[in-house]
Amino acid sequence: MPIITYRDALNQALREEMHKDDRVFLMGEEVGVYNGAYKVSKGLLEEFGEMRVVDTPITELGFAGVGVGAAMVGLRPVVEFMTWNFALLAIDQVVNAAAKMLYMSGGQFPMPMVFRGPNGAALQLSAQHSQAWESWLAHIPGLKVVTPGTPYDAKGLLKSAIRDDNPVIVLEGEMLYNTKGEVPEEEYLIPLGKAELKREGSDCSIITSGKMVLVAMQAADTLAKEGIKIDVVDLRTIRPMDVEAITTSVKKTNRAVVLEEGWEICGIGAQVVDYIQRDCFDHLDAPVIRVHQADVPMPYAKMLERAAKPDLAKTIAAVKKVMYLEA
Amino acid sequence: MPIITYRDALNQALREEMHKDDRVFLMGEEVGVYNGAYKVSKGLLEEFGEMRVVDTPITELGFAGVGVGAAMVGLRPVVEFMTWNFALLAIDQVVNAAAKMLYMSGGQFPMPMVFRGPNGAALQLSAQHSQAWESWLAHIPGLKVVTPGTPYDAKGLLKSAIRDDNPVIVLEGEMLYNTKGEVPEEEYLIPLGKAELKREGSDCSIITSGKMVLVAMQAADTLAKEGIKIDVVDLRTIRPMDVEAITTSVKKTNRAVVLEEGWEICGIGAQVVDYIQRDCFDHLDAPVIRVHQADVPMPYAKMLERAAKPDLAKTIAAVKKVMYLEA
Amino acid sequence: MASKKKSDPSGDATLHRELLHSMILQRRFEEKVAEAYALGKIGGFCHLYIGQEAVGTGVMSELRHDDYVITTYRDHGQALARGMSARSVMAELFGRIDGCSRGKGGSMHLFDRSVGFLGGHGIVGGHVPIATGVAFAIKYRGGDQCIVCFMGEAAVNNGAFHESLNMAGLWKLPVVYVIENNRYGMGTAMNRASSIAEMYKRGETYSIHSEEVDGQDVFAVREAMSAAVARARKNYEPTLLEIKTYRFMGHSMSDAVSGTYRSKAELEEYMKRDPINLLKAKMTADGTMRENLVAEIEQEIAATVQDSWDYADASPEPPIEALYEDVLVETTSDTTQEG
Amino acid sequence: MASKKKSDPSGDATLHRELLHSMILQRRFEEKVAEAYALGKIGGFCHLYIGQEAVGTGVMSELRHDDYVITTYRDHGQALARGMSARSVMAELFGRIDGCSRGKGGSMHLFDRSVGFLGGHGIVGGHVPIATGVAFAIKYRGGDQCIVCFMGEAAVNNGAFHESLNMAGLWKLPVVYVIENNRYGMGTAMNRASSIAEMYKRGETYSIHSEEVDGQDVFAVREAMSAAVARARKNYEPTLLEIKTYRFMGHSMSDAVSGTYRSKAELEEYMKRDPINLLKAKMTADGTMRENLVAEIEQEIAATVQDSWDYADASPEPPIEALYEDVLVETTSDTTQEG
Ligand SMILES: Cc1ncc(C[n+]2csc(CCOP(=O)(O)OP(=O)(O)O)c2C)c(N)n1
Ligand SMILES: Cc1ncc(C[n+]2csc(CCOP(=O)(O)OP(=O)(O)O)c2C)c(N)n1
Ligand SMILES: [Mg+2]
Ligand SMILES: [Mg+2]
Repeated sequence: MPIITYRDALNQALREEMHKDDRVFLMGEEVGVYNGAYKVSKGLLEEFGEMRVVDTPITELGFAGVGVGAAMVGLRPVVEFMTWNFALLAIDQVVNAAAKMLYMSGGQFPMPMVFRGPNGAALQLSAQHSQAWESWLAHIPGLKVVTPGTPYDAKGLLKSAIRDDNPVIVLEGEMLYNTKGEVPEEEYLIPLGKAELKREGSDCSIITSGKMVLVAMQAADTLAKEGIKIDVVDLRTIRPMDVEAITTSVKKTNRAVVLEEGWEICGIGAQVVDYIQRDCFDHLDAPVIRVHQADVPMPYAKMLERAAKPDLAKTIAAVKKVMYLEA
Repeated sequence: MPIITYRDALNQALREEMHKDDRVFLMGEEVGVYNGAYKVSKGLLEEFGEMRVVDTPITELGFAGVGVGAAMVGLRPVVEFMTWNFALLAIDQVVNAAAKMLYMSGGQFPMPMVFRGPNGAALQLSAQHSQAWESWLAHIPGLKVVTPGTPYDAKGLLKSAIRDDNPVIVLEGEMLYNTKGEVPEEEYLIPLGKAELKREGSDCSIITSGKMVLVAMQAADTLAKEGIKIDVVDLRTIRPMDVEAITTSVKKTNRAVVLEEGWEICGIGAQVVDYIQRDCFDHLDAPVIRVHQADVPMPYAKMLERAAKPDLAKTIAAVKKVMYLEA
Repeated sequence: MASKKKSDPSGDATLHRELLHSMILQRRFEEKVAEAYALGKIGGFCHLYIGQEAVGTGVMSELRHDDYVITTYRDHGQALARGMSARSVMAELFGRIDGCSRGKGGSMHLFDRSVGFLGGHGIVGGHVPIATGVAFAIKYRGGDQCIVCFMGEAAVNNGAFHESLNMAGLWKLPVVYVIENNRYGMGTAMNRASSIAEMYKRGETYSIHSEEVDGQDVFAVREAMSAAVARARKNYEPTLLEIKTYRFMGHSMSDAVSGTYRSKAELEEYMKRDPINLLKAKMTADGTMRENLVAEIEQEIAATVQDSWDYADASPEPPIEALYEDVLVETTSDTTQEG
Repeated sequence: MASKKKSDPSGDATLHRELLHSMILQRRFEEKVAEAYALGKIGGFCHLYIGQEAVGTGVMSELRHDDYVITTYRDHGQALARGMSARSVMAELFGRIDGCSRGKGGSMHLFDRSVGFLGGHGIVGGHVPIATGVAFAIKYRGGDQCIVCFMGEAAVNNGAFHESLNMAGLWKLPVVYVIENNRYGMGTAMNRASSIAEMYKRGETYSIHSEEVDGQDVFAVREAMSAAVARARKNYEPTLLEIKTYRFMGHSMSDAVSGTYRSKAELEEYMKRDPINLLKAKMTADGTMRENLVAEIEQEIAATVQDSWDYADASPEPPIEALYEDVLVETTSDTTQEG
């Protein structure tokens, strides 16, 4: 099977869906002439022309709304935010327009559109450029939210997102774009709303998604050497969340660590904890432990940034703690 | 002690703080000539003049930023959002500017300012005008967030918020403005970050805040008639959260219901559940139950809206369920 | 309402009757709405259009069936002028299942796909980018429709307006931005919110054809719209119309008609140019006003409006299951083929 | 740098030397920054100002110590021109505790309260309302300072710009908005993002005095700024200056200098008007250029820049406890009295 980057997997998904359906178009800052700030849209302008690969002014609120309008009358826009940090400027369109149009109109206007772009921290980009918005977006009824962690998932989830008739948020990772993995040549889709058990184990569950899947897999590898077997549940979609996959795993392992990139308070992990305590109350051998970003704006200095981020060491420590082992 | 409305309590807080400190000013849509969309600022323009009670254009992003700038050079703005629904347009200024300025500048620029206004649903205002943003705001390090539920708390918390040198979010309630309660004539402050045990009981804790405090108190009254004694923990401040008050209560009652106005996924309740399971793991006699808005945009039709909102009946049912009693 | 050639003398009488009917329908319908609101049959926010009817009627009279319309929360009059049934609008206001938005939208969120009425939106400025996106889609498909985007003058200060007009001017999109300048945004007079008096001038800095129009004169509105629509259809060119009008009622049902922010005298002055009266006078002057015409129209409309009330009142509330419907659809592009 | 009367002939030589020093310092400092970046001493995004130095220098040369400056992520040059020490800026870029923002801000977030430098902001358009608020505060207190708000030409399309200028024009606030029009927003040429070519015209629709300025000529910048500052101080009047310039480097360190979105030929054409060379030529022509002056300045600056590197390199990383500092302050208005 070909091994390609996460970036190329996304590029393939866009290209294939644009070929398949001429209602699909891509818009955002630098997506055309520049081939994308992170080169995800490389070659698409050349292939599909200016009407379908649209460079926009730096007006997130405006062009997100342009996407909403186009979707209202049946096009299938893919709106790229250069990063999700800038999407705060457009969040009114995402939340008050895209997520509510179907409901407010009594079912008349579906929103077949995608909002996508890199989410969370890269390296030393400091406070305004290093934020993970999973939990904000998952909070909103009317949206679907996916967080691919591998090239395979990136392609399969983005393709499903583009075909879905609802507004789907795709949270990518700047630090993931260069990561590589197997992606088949034949077409495939990954269903929205389903988690994947990325690794089987019986001692402890790590529930995670997006960029943190890699960290969870590394932790599982490392712990395996000590004989600790980890069940890694990759949520893949965080809204709607696959609660059954979570509880099935935890009922098996009786212990859970929830690993997420963003801040703690009202994070995705808090919701996962709630699902676990509701459904696995009598199965838990220890309180669930969460691993997440430190509760501070992201600092620039290298060591501080490292200290702020969830990582392998913190994940391993959490697993050991939840298993009542010495660190 | 005088009995006044929540609205008048806020008005008194503003008036007193503006008298005390001439760096304090109020800005927002309709706060001046119109006396406030909900009349919270009644009489203030007349008393303090146009420079200190500033009517703005309908440009939430812009005037929130004006507040940030004024705070940067030492004024103490109180920025009113006509409702928090409209604050989505300004959220970049709240999150990327106000909450991060101190950190990004290495401690040089504190943000002594308040963002306030009504939050959550009123009656039949439908999807775009009926949203509760507690959990979004509590997610953000660099902010403090308060949710007064009574006139007494409204005055004491707003006064403390205005004096605080950090950006403080004050979430009021359109449905609360007319509610009445005792407010002393002599000056008082309520410390930020401290919950209040609004009622003592030993059978079950209800952990709540803001508009839902009234519902919790009614539930406690109703249940008292059946001999069920409820501990009502009013968080008052939801960031930073008074975790000790929560766990103290739950360790006493061994059962908890978390009641909030907003949506379920990654809501305040999820975070409270996490605190409880961490610290009260061995004290819980049943999984914590949450009461919240239905996971849908708010509908207009009267009965649907009623069905969507958390209320007395749902709260009582939750308490009975957590106590394993027949409903 | 079909567009008529203004130079066709035999058509004039029919056209003028239609215009008058449209405007009186809006007026009487909303008077009934006020009654229903007072009785608690309608809840939430409710913004009347009374005084501005010539704008809605004039604008719609120049559109084709396959064009699109999008507007603010002040949407009843425009919905009717666009041809939505009084029944479906009233039922929506009553929060009933037969409402145009199945009772889920209410006064601020009227929608009707069958006539290209893309809502009723509640966030000031929020629908302006959306309109721009609809125009983008029209051009994308090579169509010759246009979209009209109504907004209040206060929305012109908002960032969404500016970002939208820049894109419309840059990409040449078939959109007509209609500013209904009724001089107040809630309780704030325009000159207390805008740094310039002539709002339409802003359009020029986006390379958009921009002009001022008398909004109490339905013919002036039609004339400006006719040119705007032609620009959109022929060359995908956007237009900005600042249409001067006045609202005769409070901002919403909870706002006094005059007092705090505008005087009774000012209101009375503006009411002298009631658009319905101006049209009647024009028709009398040019001979298109038949005897009994007004009485006939009023009678017809009284029946329509009463019927809409009865219909709405008889329509059931949405069933409780509806709460969870319309949050998401189950379909994908593979299961549907709508284009 | 103090403002000098332009008509004072004896002062000219001193002034010109200061201007030249300021511009060369920026240039050499940033050349060193590029070196440090390549060595991994600096991380994250890093946007150079090379080619635009006459704007920063010209603008700052007209300000008083108690005025304020706020800008974008492209802030090194302006920070130095405003008088921040090369040491504190370099240490910040290195992410060290002695950096102007204690190592927490980095390249995009330089702050220095002591010279009224209000940052380095990373959200395009985001600091424009903030500048407007500082101007509001100045007027609130009855002061006669002003604030300068630098932004790129791409920010002019953003809603935050529009909302800000409307308030500044409406309320009459002492702010000078400086658009540094370097013709590109990242890889997007201005004419592909803006519906008008003359950006400054937008200011006029907010009743703001607006003009175009040659940004490669430090004297032209000074002249326009001088008038703008006077308007602000005397009448609380805002000004919009569209200063035409060009960046000689890529958008940020990861962007090629030319190729994708602009040609080498275009770049070379613009580099003929290097602002430093233009100033040198002017000084030679008017006799303010002493022999050896440039060599003297270059030597002085080489030492300053090397010193800043050494200082930064020696400064420790912030201790781990710093992670949780500066999230909130412990003080309240009752415990502090800063006004
Ligand atoms: C973003 C936003 N801010 C504030 C409001 C509250 N609000 C509703 S209508 C209105 C006034 C709008 O005035 P204008 O645009 O002139 O329209 P008009 O009501 O006069 O038709 C305000 C402030 C809102 N709905 N959305
Ligand atoms: C709101 C927002 N959107 C996108 C970006 C990414 N970005 C950073 S700089 C830039 C280009 C800005 O161009 P311009 O305003 O002309 O300033 P210049 O870089 O030329 O100085 C972009 C798109 C951002 N930082 N903020
Ligand atoms: Mg108006
Ligand atoms: Mg530029």
